[in-house]
Amino acid sequence: MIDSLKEYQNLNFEQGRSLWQDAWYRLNKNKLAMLGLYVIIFFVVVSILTPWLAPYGYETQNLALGASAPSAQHWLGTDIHGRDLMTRLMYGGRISLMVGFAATAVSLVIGILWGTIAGYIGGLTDTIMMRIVDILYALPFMIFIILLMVVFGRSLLLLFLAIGLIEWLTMARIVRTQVLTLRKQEFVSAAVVTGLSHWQIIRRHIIPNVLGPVIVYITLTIPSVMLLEAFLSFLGLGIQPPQSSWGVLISGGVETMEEYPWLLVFPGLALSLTLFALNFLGDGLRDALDPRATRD
Amino acid sequence: MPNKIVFLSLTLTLFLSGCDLGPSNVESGTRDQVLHLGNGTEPKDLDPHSVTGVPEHNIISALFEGLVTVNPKTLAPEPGIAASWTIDNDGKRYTFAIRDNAKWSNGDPVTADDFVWSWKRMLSPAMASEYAYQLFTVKNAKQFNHGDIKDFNQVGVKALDAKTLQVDLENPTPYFLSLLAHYSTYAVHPPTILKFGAIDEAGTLWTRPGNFVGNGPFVLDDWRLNYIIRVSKNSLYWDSENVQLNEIVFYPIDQVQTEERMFKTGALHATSSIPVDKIAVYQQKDPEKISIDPYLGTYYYRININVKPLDNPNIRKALSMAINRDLLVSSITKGGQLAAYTFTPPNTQGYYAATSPITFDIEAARALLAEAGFPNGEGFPEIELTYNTSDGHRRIAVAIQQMWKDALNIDIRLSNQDWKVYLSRIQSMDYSIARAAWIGDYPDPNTFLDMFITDGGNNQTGWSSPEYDRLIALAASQTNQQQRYRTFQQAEAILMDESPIIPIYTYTRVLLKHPQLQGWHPNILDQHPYKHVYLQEPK
Amino acid sequence: MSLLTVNHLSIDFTTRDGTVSAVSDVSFTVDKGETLGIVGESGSGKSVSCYSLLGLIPMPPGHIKNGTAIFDGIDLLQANEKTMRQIRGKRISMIFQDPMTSLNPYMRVGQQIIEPLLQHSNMSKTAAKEKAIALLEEVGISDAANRFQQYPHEFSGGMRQRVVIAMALITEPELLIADEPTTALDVTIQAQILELIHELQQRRNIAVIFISHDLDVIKRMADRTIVMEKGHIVEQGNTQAIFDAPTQAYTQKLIASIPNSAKPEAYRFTGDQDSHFLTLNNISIAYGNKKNLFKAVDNVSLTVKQGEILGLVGESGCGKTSLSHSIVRLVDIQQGEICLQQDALEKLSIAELKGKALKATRKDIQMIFQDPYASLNPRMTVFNTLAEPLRLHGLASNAEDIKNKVLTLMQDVGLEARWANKYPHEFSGGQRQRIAIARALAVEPKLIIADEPVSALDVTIQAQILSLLLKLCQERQLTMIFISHDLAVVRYIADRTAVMNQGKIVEINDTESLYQNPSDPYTKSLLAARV
Amino acid sequence: MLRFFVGRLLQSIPVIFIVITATFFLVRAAPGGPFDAEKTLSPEVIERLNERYNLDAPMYEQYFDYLGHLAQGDFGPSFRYTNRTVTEMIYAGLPITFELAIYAIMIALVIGIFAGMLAAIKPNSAQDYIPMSLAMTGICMPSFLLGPLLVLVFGIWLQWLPVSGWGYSPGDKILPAITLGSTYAAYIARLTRGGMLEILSQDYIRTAKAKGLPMATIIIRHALRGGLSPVVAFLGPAIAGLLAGSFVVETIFQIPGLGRFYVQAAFNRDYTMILGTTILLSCLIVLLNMLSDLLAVWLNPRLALSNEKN
Repeated sequence: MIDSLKEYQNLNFEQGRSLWQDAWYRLNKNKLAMLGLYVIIFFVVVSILTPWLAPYGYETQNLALGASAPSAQHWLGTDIHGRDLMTRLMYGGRISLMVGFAATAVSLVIGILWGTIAGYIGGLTDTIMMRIVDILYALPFMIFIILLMVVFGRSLLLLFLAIGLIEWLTMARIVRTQVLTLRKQEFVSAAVVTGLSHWQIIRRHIIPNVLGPVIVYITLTIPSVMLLEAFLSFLGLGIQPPQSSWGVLISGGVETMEEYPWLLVFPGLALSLTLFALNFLGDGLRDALDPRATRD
Repeated sequence: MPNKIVFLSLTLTLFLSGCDLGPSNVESGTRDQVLHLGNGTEPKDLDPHSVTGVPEHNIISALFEGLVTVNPKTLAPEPGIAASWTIDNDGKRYTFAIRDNAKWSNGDPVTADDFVWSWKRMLSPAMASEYAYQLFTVKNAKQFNHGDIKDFNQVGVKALDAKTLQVDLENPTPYFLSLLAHYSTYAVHPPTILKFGAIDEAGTLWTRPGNFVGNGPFVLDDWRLNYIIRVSKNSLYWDSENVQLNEIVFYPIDQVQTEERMFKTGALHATSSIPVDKIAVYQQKDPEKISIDPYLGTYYYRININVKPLDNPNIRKALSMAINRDLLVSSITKGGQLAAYTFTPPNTQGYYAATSPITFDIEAARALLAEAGFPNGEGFPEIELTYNTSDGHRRIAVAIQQMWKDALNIDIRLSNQDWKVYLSRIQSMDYSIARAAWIGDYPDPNTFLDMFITDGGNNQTGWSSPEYDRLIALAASQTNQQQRYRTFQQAEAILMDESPIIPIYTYTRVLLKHPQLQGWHPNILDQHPYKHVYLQEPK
Repeated sequence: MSLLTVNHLSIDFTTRDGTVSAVSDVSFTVDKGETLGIVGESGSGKSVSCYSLLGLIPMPPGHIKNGTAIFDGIDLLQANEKTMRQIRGKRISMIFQDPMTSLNPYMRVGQQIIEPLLQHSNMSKTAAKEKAIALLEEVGISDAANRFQQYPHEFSGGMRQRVVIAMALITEPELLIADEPTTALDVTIQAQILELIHELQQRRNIAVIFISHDLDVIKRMADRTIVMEKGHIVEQGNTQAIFDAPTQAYTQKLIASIPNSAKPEAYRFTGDQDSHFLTLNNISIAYGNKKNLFKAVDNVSLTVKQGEILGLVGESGCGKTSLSHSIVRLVDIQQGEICLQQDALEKLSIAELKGKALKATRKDIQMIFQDPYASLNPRMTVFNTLAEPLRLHGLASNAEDIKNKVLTLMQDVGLEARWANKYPHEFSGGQRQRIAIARALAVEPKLIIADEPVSALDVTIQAQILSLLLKLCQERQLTMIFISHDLAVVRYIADRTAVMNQGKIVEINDTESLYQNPSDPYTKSLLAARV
Repeated sequence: MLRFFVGRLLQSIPVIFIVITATFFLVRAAPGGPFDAEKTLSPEVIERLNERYNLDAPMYEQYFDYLGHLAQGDFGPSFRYTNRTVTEMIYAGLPITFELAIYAIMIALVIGIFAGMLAAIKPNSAQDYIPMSLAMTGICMPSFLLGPLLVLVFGIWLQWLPVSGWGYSPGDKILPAITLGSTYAAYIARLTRGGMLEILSQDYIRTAKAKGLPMATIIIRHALRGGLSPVVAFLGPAIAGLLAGSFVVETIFQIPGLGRFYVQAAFNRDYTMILGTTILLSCLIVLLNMLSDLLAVWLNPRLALSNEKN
């Protein structure tokens, strides 16, 4: 035993393996998830490099040309204004990914905190917090957005906030139900006995254990957020032309899907690709974050 | 649980069954003379004195008829409820002889008093009729409507006897008869109105199926909110033997795509509009189904002249002249619209504007901009172009934004707004440049040009010119059409030279209609008196 | 000719880290009307081998390498699904360990009982119901006609197990496989159930395969016994013979590790007899609202001496857990006071502590929970689990220090240092309990409350943990309250023992004297119920 | 049991009250009034209209006035459709939207549960991946895309089904219902899979096997009821969501449902109509959540007991 102790201390490790290092290690073994990860990374890299990669300017028009099918000059064709679809897709990706991740992040933070606190404290606090969620659910969301816009003017930041403010509600509910079951677990009592403050317990023992379902929900949220952004743009809150986003491109493509199918197909593909990549990655992460999960 | 599943699947199969589509509306409709029309949005109401929009007009013109109606081809006034009329007192007195056989749909005769009563209703302040100004040409009508005169007898309309109506005008108004073809001047059935409320009470239940009484070729059968409005032939209509349609069904359809799909699958004989991108398709595949007609309307951009540097007319002109309107209509709007360099559409009842100072001339535009202190657009502030959310407006704005960028090297920020937000911003003059459109109420330049008199309700550019005001006022008093039109030309010249607005194109009416739809003649007001319309398989 | 003959049965399981052989080359026979006991510790393959007979092991990951199991001419391992369905529940039926989970909570017990009948015979529902009710009466469920309509959760543990038995017997099977049928039950109930099974078997002359980790139970029930370890049969033969003269080392070890002795002299309490280290005065704890108030602990008083191990014995629901939780402030007491002696003079009343003071005291009082599976955060490595309290109470100056302390702790409780980065699920039950103990010790507490620390463990492991606890207590002069339903265990470890029943302490005395001559009738019944 | 739901009802009263108040002021705060139109009205007309609808009164007065009418169950007149009351419009729209929602949820249930069960019975096989991938796409396929696609295929290319309407031509309810239901079908499929997988690993399933029951019986009689509890919990919010989110489908298919009224009202600043529909929807949400809880209790006998306890 002593020897093993010595030999162990020679191994270099600091605070011990964190859940995350460990998850990363396990994730690496999950091919599908890694594939998903690579796809996402690819999209992110492309959107970052877009200004250098894009073959045309996203606003450069060729009205005379108008909407043209994929060709040698325009691999993915052009839109009504004769703008290169590939270019617009790339620039659109920047916006969509940014909105998707940022807005989801907002909803994540609020949702987890709210849900955890409500679930952990329980009782009257829980009731009140959840009723507040109900109220927000019921408010006429469109009017709400329009007001936001009028009061704060138009900005991407506001867009993130607006979407986050809508999405966190469901998040909070999911988290809460999880926490309700978790806080009855013996290891939480054990933590209490050890003398951890409630906040420490929430941080170290509760939240790591709710991540699983939350991550799965996130992978569903990000794509729907990208589409929601399109609707907000419609209300005038979202991004403004000549800028574009996948959501906007898609909703535009729907209207001309008979005449110019490529205007729908390619943005659609981009979104579904992201969606599936995220989904695989999400399932992978969920398993990776659960040490017990048998990976299959 | 299991039986639950069974139950579910059963109900499902039940309502999935019966997928055999019977004869389409177009087929059955053509057989039974039932016209199915796409009609834009749900009408606010069917009271001729309280509504405004086009969809309302389409329905009301089936339910009522004015003293005068229009020729479906030329829009020239024709006898309606009034069999004939005389004009004397150098164009200031009209005397109408109402048909003996003009009846309300409940059998009551239509009398001159009905019109007096109806105009009183329409003009009475409490009614808050938005179209009241349509009768302001009538003596003292304006004063009465504004409450300066309480006694309606002082207003220039009276019934000489049951069937004779006499109208006195402030000025000789050449287009007065055209006004009488407008639904705001129609008569309503007093007893019916009074049965459901006071004379000047709007929004009562009298316009509901069953309650409704009208004097038009059709009567109201069925009205289902946001779904359909059905009217059927009115046998008591004075000219009913010439009415060939048995029914008209109006569909309020919010989405143009939906409307087009319904048309394509034979649910509609005609649509109220068409998705821009479908135009080319129809023109190629089945041109007989698409009709593109000139329309008395102008698509233009308003400029808020209180915003620097737009207070400088040269800059406004520069902006206007940098727009390649021909390219715009050919590759964006695609509906055969005409590039517009003046505000009044060409050939408005024979009126043509004088040659406009505005042309498509990038060089001149650059020069003007430089002159104004922004050579090659340098230092030009980023100004905002506001439009209400709509694919069409967006496309045009995007194109123009780029044209200005290319031609003048100035940056425009686009800002689309929800319809109501857009309106409130226009009205509070909280904009720099804003998309706008104007559809003429009656075929006369006045309906366009009197907009821009100082503080005109629809001016909303902050622009004002005493000379312009004077000319418009002058025109109103002129009886000679030539003189009058010349006055208008001078006025419009001023308008275009100052360019508080950027006319972009003259509307066309683009819609889909099946060849079965006969007697539906194109005209610039897009009015189609239904008694001339009939359905027949094309030869 | 025996009813069931199993030959060279071998079963593998494919897991993430390769194939493990769960059962290898197991052969045995069961004759009509006899009881075959299979004893072994968790992972010995005793259950797997029997489940395989009914094709109840999930395949994959499991698969049967070879072997035959001839039941009345049919090879159960080869037979197709259809034939198996004819046998399952009709000719061979099973009783499972946990009666709560093995009954469908969404279904009335009646339906569940008659299900096999309807499945295997064309008996009418009403007839089946009559038969079921009669059977329920027979297994000792009064008012069966009404109980028939109830849901499992409306039954107590023992009653549930009776239902399960009825369900197994209703088709009058020839062979009954009972997998740890009494492990989840209280002693007194256990006795009754075992008695019941015995009777029924006699009456109906059915063969029984009785699987258990509890040697006493096997000893009492089985005619012949098989001892299994790691998938192999270690020893088999006449039960009496095996228990009297075990030939194999493993069997001997098993038998040896049954706690049946008094507390070892070496560890007996030698401290100050009249110290009042922890005093509970008239503690009452109640749950629920005004309307239906449930008194879990009813006016209990007792004192714990510095350095002693106090046993707290009682059956489930007697309030022993509530009581212990109140001491660590997991539940609040409605009345009474809990005093912990700081030094000669100062006492502090735990129930009133708040904030910092409370946190400080938590350091002095630690708890070891019953279920080593639930009491460890599945997402924390051993290292982090142990480091957390150290950091929290500032017991280590720096990372290096923490590391050493953690490793020493692990050493003390007999965990290998190289496991520091493993997660709880990677350990066996015993090892987990060691982790839990290490966590409790980490903050160098004065008092440890151990709530059923060994009841979830195998005998041999149990023995190890018990001696570990004794050792640690002595080394560190710990005071401990040891809670258990198992009297043998308490007898082995406790200096004094308190017996709790329905929220009251019915008797408290030196452990031995309490065992030799119990005064309270309840204590007597408990002792009597021992197998 | 009963006390539990009475409690919930009491809780919902303040919720709805706050919703009313917030909405009342929100809509009035939003720019653009109900009467703004392309052609600007003369100030006289505006004045008259404001008088007619009591919009010239001070805000708090309007508020209490509205509450007063509300107390008598009067939602007031519509500001846009001058001869209609909000009550009347809701009465016209709600049944249709509700019918649509019911069909949609039925489709969602049938497809979702079936797919979910397939996946759960053979996890990590083609039988699992295919339906689940479909579910994924279903979840993220927005109805404004799915609707037109379905119409294009079944309405225009194959000419099997009408492209619009509600109860006018046979089968015109199918496409809308599918469009609306698909997303929820996808969610339900995932929930069912999860629930079933958990239940199938339970001991009592093993017991059922040991009784010699065939797999089908085990699934249907033993697993389904427990496996569906997550679905049931989802049902209440789902239907509420359907009602609120039906407007896209109603617009695409030209259905005179409440969802369309609701959004039009928001666009038209039809104050009373927005309020009316919002109130109605919030009540429905509360109600449906309670119903789904009830259903959950009915499905799970243990809950019933625990509720009586506390």
